[in-house]
Amino acid sequence: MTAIPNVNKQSALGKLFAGGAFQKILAFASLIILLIGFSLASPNFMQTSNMIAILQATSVNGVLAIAATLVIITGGIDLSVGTLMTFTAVMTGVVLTNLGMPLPIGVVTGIATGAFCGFISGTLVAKMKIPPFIATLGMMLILKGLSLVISGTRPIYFNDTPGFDLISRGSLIGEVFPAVPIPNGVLILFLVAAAASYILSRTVLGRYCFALGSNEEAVRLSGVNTDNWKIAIYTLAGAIVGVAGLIIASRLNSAQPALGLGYELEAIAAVVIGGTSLSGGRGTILGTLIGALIMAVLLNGLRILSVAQEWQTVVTGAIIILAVYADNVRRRKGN
Amino acid sequence: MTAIPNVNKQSALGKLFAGGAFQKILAFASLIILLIGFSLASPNFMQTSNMIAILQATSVNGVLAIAATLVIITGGIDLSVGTLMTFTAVMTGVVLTNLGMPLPIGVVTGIATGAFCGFISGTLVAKMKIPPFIATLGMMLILKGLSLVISGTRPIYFNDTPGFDLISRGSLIGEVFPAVPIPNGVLILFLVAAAASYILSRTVLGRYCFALGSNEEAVRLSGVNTDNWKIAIYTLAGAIVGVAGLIIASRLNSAQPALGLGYELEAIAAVVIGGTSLSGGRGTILGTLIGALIMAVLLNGLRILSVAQEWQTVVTGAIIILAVYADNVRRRKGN
Amino acid sequence: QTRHYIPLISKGFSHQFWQAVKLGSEQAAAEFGVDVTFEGPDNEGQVDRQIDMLAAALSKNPAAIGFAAVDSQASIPMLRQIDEAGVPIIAFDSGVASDLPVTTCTTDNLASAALAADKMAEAIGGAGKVAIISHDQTSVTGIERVDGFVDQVAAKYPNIEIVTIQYGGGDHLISTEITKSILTANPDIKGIFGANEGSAIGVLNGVTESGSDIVIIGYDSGAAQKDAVRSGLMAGAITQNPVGIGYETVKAAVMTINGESVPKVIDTGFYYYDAGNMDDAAIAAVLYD
Amino acid sequence: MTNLVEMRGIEKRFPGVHALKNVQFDLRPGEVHALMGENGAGKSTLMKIMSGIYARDGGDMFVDGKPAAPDGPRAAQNLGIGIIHQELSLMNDLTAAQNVLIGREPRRRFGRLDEPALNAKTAEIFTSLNLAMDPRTMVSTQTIARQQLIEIAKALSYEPRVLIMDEPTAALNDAEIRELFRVIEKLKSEGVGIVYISHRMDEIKRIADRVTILRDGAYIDTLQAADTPLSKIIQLMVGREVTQTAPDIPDTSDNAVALEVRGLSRGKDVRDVSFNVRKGEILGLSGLMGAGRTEVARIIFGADPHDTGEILVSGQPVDIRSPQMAVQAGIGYLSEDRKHFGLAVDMTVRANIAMADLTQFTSRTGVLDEAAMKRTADQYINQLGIRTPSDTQEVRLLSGGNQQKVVIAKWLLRDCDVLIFDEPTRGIDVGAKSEIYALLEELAAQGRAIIVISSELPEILRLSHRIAVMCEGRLTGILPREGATQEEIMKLATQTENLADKTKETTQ
Ligand SMILES: Nc1ncnc2c1ncn2[C@@H]1O[C@H](COP(=O)(O)OP(=O)(O)OP(=O)(O)O)[C@@H](O)[C@H]1O
Ligand SMILES: Nc1ncnc2c1ncn2[C@@H]1O[C@H](COP(=O)(O)OP(=O)(O)OP(=O)(O)O)[C@@H](O)[C@H]1O
Ligand SMILES: [Mg+2]
Ligand SMILES: [Mg+2]
Repeated sequence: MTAIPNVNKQSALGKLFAGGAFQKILAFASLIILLIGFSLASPNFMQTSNMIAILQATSVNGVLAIAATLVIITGGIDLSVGTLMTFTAVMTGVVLTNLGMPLPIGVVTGIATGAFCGFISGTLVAKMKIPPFIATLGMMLILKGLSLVISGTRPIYFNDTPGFDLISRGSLIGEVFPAVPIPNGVLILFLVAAAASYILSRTVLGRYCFALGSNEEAVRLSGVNTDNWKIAIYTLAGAIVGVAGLIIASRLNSAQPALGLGYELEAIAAVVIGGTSLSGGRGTILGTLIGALIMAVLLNGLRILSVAQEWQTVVTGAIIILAVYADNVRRRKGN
Repeated sequence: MTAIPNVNKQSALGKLFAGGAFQKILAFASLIILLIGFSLASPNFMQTSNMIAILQATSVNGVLAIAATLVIITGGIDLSVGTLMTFTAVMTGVVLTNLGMPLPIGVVTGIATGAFCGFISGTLVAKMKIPPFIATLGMMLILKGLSLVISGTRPIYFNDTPGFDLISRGSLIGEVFPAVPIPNGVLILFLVAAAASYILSRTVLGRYCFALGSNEEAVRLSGVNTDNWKIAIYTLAGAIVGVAGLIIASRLNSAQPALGLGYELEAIAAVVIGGTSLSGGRGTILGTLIGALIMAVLLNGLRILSVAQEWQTVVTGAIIILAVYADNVRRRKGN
Repeated sequence: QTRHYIPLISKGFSHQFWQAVKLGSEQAAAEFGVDVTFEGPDNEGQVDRQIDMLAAALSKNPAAIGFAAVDSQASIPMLRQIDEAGVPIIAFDSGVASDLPVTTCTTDNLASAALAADKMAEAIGGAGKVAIISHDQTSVTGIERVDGFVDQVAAKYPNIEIVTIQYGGGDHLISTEITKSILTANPDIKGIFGANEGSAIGVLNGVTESGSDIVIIGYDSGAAQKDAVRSGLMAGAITQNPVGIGYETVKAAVMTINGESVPKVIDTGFYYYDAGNMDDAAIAAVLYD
Repeated sequence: MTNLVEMRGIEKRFPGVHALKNVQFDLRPGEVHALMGENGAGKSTLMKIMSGIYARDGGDMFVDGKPAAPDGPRAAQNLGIGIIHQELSLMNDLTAAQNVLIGREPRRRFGRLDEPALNAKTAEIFTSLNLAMDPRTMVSTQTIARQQLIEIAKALSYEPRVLIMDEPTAALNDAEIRELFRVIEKLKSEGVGIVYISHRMDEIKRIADRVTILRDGAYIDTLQAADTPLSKIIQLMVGREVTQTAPDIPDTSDNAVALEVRGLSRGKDVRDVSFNVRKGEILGLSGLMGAGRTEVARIIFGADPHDTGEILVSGQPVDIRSPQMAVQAGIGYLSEDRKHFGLAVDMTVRANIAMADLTQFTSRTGVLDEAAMKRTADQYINQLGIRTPSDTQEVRLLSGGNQQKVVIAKWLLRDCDVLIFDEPTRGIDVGAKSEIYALLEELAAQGRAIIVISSELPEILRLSHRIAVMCEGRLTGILPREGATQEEIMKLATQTENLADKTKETTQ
């Protein structure tokens, strides 16, 4: 056997979101079932405006989940995404509102802050050998406190920065195709997803992401500087969280320093529902996107049906378990 | 190397809390440093009444952390301990206050509810192969919702059950030794710890706890019914959470249905600070106790020093990371 | 002689409302020459955390303790312990089901929410569908603001239908998404009441993003809400006087320490403000950023 | 001629173990230098020091006559030193090619990967190894043997001047070993120095130029392989004489059937397999890599489900759906992959030995009897000669061979009527090997039915009363012991249904 059989050729889309096309379709089925179910239950559900509302509701959690996906594929976990998001928003607010800098500098600050904090988490994990759960739990608390300290425990408003709210609320797509006024926040989500997918499947960084999650010791024994790559991955994840910080700040036209706690579990849930393994080595961005959509559709649908809040929580918990269980069953059947 | 050196002989106490006596002492050092530091910083810190307040503040988180330790040693994780605690408290409230049953039945109900929910989590993990993170995340949401549903979103008070508040507030020890009025809640914590330690180091259940965390497949291929043992461990952990539910309900003389979220991370932090490995197979109850004490001392000390609340959060996060790092360093030196 | 130390244990910390209370307490502290600290649990459910905070506060030999109870009963044993230590307790924001506190500096949440209902009815013409978004369903403020609004509608406005009550945890973003869902589910809705700052801003955001123009009644102040009221996006909002609550609490504590008597209840009042009256001196004084 | 590598006075200590005591070693260009010693003698440790994974506690190392102290795998690679580790170290979620070239991926600009170049380069290496494998196959789908081949390809891809092979053939069959030796010859002719560690004594004669022997962490001697009889090497290794007598095989053809399988099938891996084992009989199960032997064993043991077929124990059909049920039916199975499926490596020797039958040490209240467990563990440590400082040593700190002995002890304790040994002597030294053979024979003599799966034909021929041979999931024949030869076995092992089918399958 010297000729390589061409069994693994992938479609362009398949290539973009490479790595286990099968399992993505599984989570996709859950999503479709939910969509059909809610459409039947309420005539108000299947409207363009509501679909856009769902997409918009996905944007923040989706971007956070993408960041979490990168870290989870390396076999780590990131509990700090929620409060880091808030921290980057606060830093953007300080630069734009308190210091009165122009918009682009604010954007760069937000993303750079995220990257810097990701760098610190990565260093704690890689160099100081703190388990990711603890390193990011610590960072979660530190950042939560620092957001309050830096903002003086008050929201920072972006009223002096005209156009800031357009980052998430405007619609570049809507300007071209008025029929689908998809807000920029959603556009950013898809751009981040495409970029992260590309990085995962096509670059060295992505390769080491999977390799580290698969068998870190083996990578190290191959002479690779695993520490540096790991730090790079956490840094990238941090930068992506910075993007989420911009989206939420723009949507609320303010940096709310008390926000963010609890977002990390939601992001991780989206990642796992999307088929990424918490033990590392396997995962896709497309799956994560679908996972985030499942969560958003679920909440939106339950709210539209005016299900009592306490039952919403119960149902959400049950669906998270069911979605992962269905995934398991179908994967076992598939093999 | 033919003579077998007797390096592993353990003291009686060491035996009780078997499994890495060394690392426990490490976390212990952090605790001592904190105690000394705060004593020097504030004369108000080292008072009997404050020490008892710290112990009392440890009781709930300590019991939860013990439950989490069992699950974590099997290589799992339990995110539902906080809301399960609340759920057991609510169930106790329903039985005692709404149904007017006598106290012992309420106590049994609380613990049985915990065991039952643990049984369900265990079944999800063992039989349905849901990753523990997701199974218990789902349970966390379900139980949070159910607590609100069952209680009608209002606290249930135990005013009609005289003596209920003595479960945690009375002091059996104080009656015998009036100089050390250690509250019963703290006594219960130590009893639960002793029992859990004994189970871990001396019984089959404990042995399989470590074995599952070390290499589950190897245990299965040894002809052991790993599923059932795993379910048993989750059930035991649930029962222990039920005890925490009783302590907190007694302490508040009420079941507060909205409580509980966030307690799981604190419990897990205590476990890890105490030297238990999140990848399973290693851990001690004594370590967990010390971990929980470190967290309680830290918070109490910072409050006594009147550190601003936002900075308290920052310092707590930093100390969690530092404690685990110090542990790492000393363990590496030890080897 | 050392300065008196008065710790304030509140129900929350990072919300603007509590920050305003903190501000008021600090103003009074500066005025009366005492030291204050201000802390509270992360969210308004953590009764046990409050008790731990009280215990730590007691260890610091305070001259008096200010306390906003998450639960009106659960902390009574701890308060009794404080009382036995001879430390006077000043309750603020919400009361304690006991006569241990020397006084209670509070506002009537039920009545304030009833006023919000009146204003809502006025704005939508006394008929139509409305919804409530509150911060949480277990805290005293959450419960009373919803109950006050619902009871008032039931009592006085038979033609108004409350289609749904949902809870966003005071989280601006979650409240935004909830608002949009409500608008989708009830295209003919006339108004939404947001029962605290986060909820109100969420409603405002959701309505703006949906391009709807329904009536919004808010609660609390804060820069964004003030702007929205001024610009007319929000019909108006209820505000309590949190700065006043903080101030009165510390003042009452100082008076008690000095052996002066204080009334059993100090009502700091609540106000409805809209674009028309918000620059009045009396109103502007109780609004905060 | 200067030595490629020279090591002098090497010292290494682990907690409780003095692993290397004043050890010397040298390697010349173009030679194969075999490093021999019993399990735990320190071979792997010495090589890990040479390849920069462990730091030495004392002694000197020279590469090309210059002092060297590689402080990591990368530094060793820069010195031209490559190593194939005893334990597989692959990334299971990556493809073969991604594993082979990890750390040296062909890149385009901006860190983008050149996947076609990666696959082409790997395919080239595979071709030079005569290995039929798509570079894009996932490592996790491959058997241990094929994973080992990937590991070898990876080491070769560095084009090292010094290549350390730590038991590279432990998982390979004869054809693959021949292929590997061909590659070794080629490397030799290119001037590469090769350190070769193996417990298969016959290989030493076939390829080694010199032999260095370690015993208990101490240097014993270096000899010319050609001039030294194997018995001498073995004697130096174990410090005493080892007699290798061919046993007489009792006639078991009239004994009752202990285990019978009829028409066992599972997908393409196992197709219509039927055989039986009698009490007191050792049935050898032979075949090439991937023939399905492990799969048959796992099905019988209930570790994997099957599509059709029947399993009978002592003539009674049993429904085995989990290992627990198999053990209850009196069937035990020792996996070929002890690290993953045999041991809880973070736990102690004692705990591992007791694992399979904890009930034996449990009171009615569920309390464990540590003293009894210690007695039992110590008994097996003595009986099997497990080299460990004590029964409370963690298993991960034992050498590979000693770990295998712990697994065997575990199943001896369980006292099953039918025992399936999957590659029981993989990675076990000669001394221990003959002990294990004796053990198997004793177990059979006690009336137990034994199935031994082995890729070493001499082992199969020595042990088995009958030899079953598999090929591509089918049982192609059962040979009686008398007159069975390696050639006959190989003939059955390559009896494929048709050739086209075969090439299709192996490329997957
Ligand atoms: N990391 C470690 N920590 C403690 N002891 C170790 C460690 N690695 C090896 N040892 C011990 O050092 C000794 C030498 O082990 P080594 O793995 O070098 O043996 P080996 O000759 O390769 O044996 P085998 O043929 O079984 O592979 C053994 O007693 C082993 O238990
Ligand atoms: N984890 C796996 N995933 C997919 N296929 C597998 C896996 N393990 C084995 N196979 C396939 O199953 C078939 C039987 O393999 P098995 O391991 O039973 O063979 P074997 O005769 O024991 O060979 P070996 O000597 O390699 O152990 C082979 O075609 C092999 O490629
Ligand atoms: Mg070795
Ligand atoms: Mg096999």
